[in-house]
Amino acid sequence: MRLSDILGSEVFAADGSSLGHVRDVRLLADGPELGAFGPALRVHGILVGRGSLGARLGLGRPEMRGPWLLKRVFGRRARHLVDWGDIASVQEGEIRLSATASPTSIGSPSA
Amino acid sequence: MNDRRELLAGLHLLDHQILDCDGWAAGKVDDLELDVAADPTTALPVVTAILSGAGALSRRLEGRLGRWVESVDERLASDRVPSQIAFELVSEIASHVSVTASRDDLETGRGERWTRERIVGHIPGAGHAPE
Amino acid sequence: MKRLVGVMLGVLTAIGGFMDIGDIVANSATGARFGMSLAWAVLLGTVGIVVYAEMAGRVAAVSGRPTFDLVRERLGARMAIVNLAASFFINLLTLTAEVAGVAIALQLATDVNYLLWLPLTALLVWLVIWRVRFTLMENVFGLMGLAMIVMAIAVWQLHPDWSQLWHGASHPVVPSGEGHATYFYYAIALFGAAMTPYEVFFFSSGAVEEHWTRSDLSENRANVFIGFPLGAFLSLSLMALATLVLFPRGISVDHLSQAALPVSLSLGKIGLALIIVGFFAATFGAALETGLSAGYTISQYFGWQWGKRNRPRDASRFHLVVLVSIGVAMLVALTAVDPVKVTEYSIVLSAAALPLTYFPILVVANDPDFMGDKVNGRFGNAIGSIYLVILVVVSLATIPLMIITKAGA
Amino acid sequence: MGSAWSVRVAVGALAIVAAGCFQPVGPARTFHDYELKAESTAKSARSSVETARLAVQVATDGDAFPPYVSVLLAEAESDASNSQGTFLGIQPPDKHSDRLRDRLGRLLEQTGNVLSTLRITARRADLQQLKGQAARLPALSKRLDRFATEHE
Repeated sequence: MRLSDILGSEVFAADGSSLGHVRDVRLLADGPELGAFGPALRVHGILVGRGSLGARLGLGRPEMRGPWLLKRVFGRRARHLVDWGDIASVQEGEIRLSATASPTSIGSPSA
Repeated sequence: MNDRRELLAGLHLLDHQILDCDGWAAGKVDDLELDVAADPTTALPVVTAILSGAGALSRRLEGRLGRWVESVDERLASDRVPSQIAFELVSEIASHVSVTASRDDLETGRGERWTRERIVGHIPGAGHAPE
Repeated sequence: MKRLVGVMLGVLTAIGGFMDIGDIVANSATGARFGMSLAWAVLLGTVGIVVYAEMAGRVAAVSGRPTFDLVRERLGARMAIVNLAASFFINLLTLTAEVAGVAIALQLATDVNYLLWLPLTALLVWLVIWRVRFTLMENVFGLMGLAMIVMAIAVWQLHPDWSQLWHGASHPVVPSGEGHATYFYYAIALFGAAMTPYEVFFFSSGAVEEHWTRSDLSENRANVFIGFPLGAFLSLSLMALATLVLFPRGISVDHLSQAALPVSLSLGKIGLALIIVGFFAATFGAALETGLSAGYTISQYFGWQWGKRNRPRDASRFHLVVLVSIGVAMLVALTAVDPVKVTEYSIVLSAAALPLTYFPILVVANDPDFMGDKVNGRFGNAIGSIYLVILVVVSLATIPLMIITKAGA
Repeated sequence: MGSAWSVRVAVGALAIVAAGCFQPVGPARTFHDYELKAESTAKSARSSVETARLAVQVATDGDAFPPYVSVLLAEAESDASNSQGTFLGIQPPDKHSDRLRDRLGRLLEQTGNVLSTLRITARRADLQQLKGQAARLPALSKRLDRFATEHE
């Protein structure tokens, strides 16, 4: 599987309702040792939301203090963090969550 | 080694510049290879390689343009498509992604090598820095 | 002298940006048609390019990342390739016009048809990129371009009614007999010429080629604050000359030769010689700028080794792109397309693509991951944001205006 | 946001632009249309005449090099002949327009003749003769200007 198979996919809850699209993928360096790199990066979760370019531009991060206008327009952050374990299937641009999934709400945009 | 324990793949890795052990530019992080079965204990996918070059890029461009680029790359390539850099070789993830190998030893270096050996290297003056 | 040499990157960038063949003719044509009533468009564009070139230069100095690298990283592969296609196409159009422009400057000095000069000029442009060190290139063409200051002297020698010139510039009205659409079409052409994207591609890449670091930030500011206003000053001088000499005679400017007429009238042979040298340097500088930018944009998008600070064989794909671009530009120019028309279209088309280039610069200049404590201040962000809005409006208005006015006819 | 979509928009825009600006002069359907085109032709012919006038002035005052003057005059001549060709190529819509065409046609003809004589003399760098031949320019310019004003 490639990262691009996940990014941009539409995410559906078990009841079929859409949560939005995958905006980014959360990695943690806690996997098996990989040569000079150290502990391998593992996929722990996906950030899901309806915002468009925002996540990609990094404008929603709190350390970005400006510009105000761009943060207003593009600063919308992804809404939910979904643990990888809550994903039931990944295929053809669609990700389905398991019935027990409980996406963490990330909160409203910070301006 | 990377500075942070936590990274966002899209923001901190994708489309970033790759530098080789001598500081030469060696392509962009066009995609990442994820191995779902590498870590059976937790079933979390492991990032095993950086994909770089036209073959990897084409999938992300989608549409007709993407398919065209992919088919051209497959025809031109003599080895594995798309070209990869194993994650073992990554030494640092900052604003650049640094690797420990030389660009000439990487699969991703074949385009640069080809252009140098077939075309640019034959033009007089190619071997001297401008004066 | 040392200080002067230190700002040559800015000077060359600005002269190549403000005074390329299309801009020379456009500025002169505007003066001949609208008097000084469009001076505001030049000033508006100048403030914009100063703000954004400073950001692009600062980002390049602090993080070592040139503009198109950021475009790719922040807009992503897909949006960036649209920008790349547009920028590269516009760049190639401009390069075509400039290669022809250098040849036309040579024609003015020799009366030998410019088509015969074309192969030689293309070869010269390529040789300079292939063999001449970046700083040397910058100093030679930047200093030669300064010969155009003769235009300001020519204005002064004509003993104009300064208050009338100033009034024309400070109280802009659309002259009778000209439509509003045409007036704003020319305003966009002047604004777009001041903010052509290849200026930031070239300037930021040049900063990396010259190994700028955090300690060169004052040099960055000096380059920006001296270079671009100088370009604007030359633009306005050219416009004033046309207002004083060509406007009252009902001359409409279509050729480089006509733009030089007021200087010849005012200062005689010495002035004429200097302005032809200046035209040569400016078009040559713009050819270098666009030729290199062709290589910079493509290489930075794909992450290839780029730049002329190393042996060409070590950046072979970059040099191949430059070589092929110059070759194609020469072949297109040989079909005798009117280089003035080509740049006019390329300026207006590039106005439509402006936001895609400047937006990522503004975003990254705010990112502490790249910039540390050198992120934009509030003031810079305020102006940057205002300009982004202007750029979006301009880019939306450009193509409709081009159609309504039949490209300013 | 897709690239295919954006590329399609860009290609469409370019096509419209190309169609909009590379069509040189449209047909004239009414006398008014025709008159507008006559006016702009007269203006551009006058611009060529004035350019030539200024070129001869700087040449005879010793303010310009012969190759430069020669380029100026050659361009003035070819501009004038282009606009003459374009104008004469437009179908006049009525009898009234025919008279306009005759009048401007004669003026353009004279302009073309004077400008080509000047170009030939300039190539030979004969300043005295250049000055004599240029003596017809001011009157020609005035007539073209009057024509343009009358048909504004």
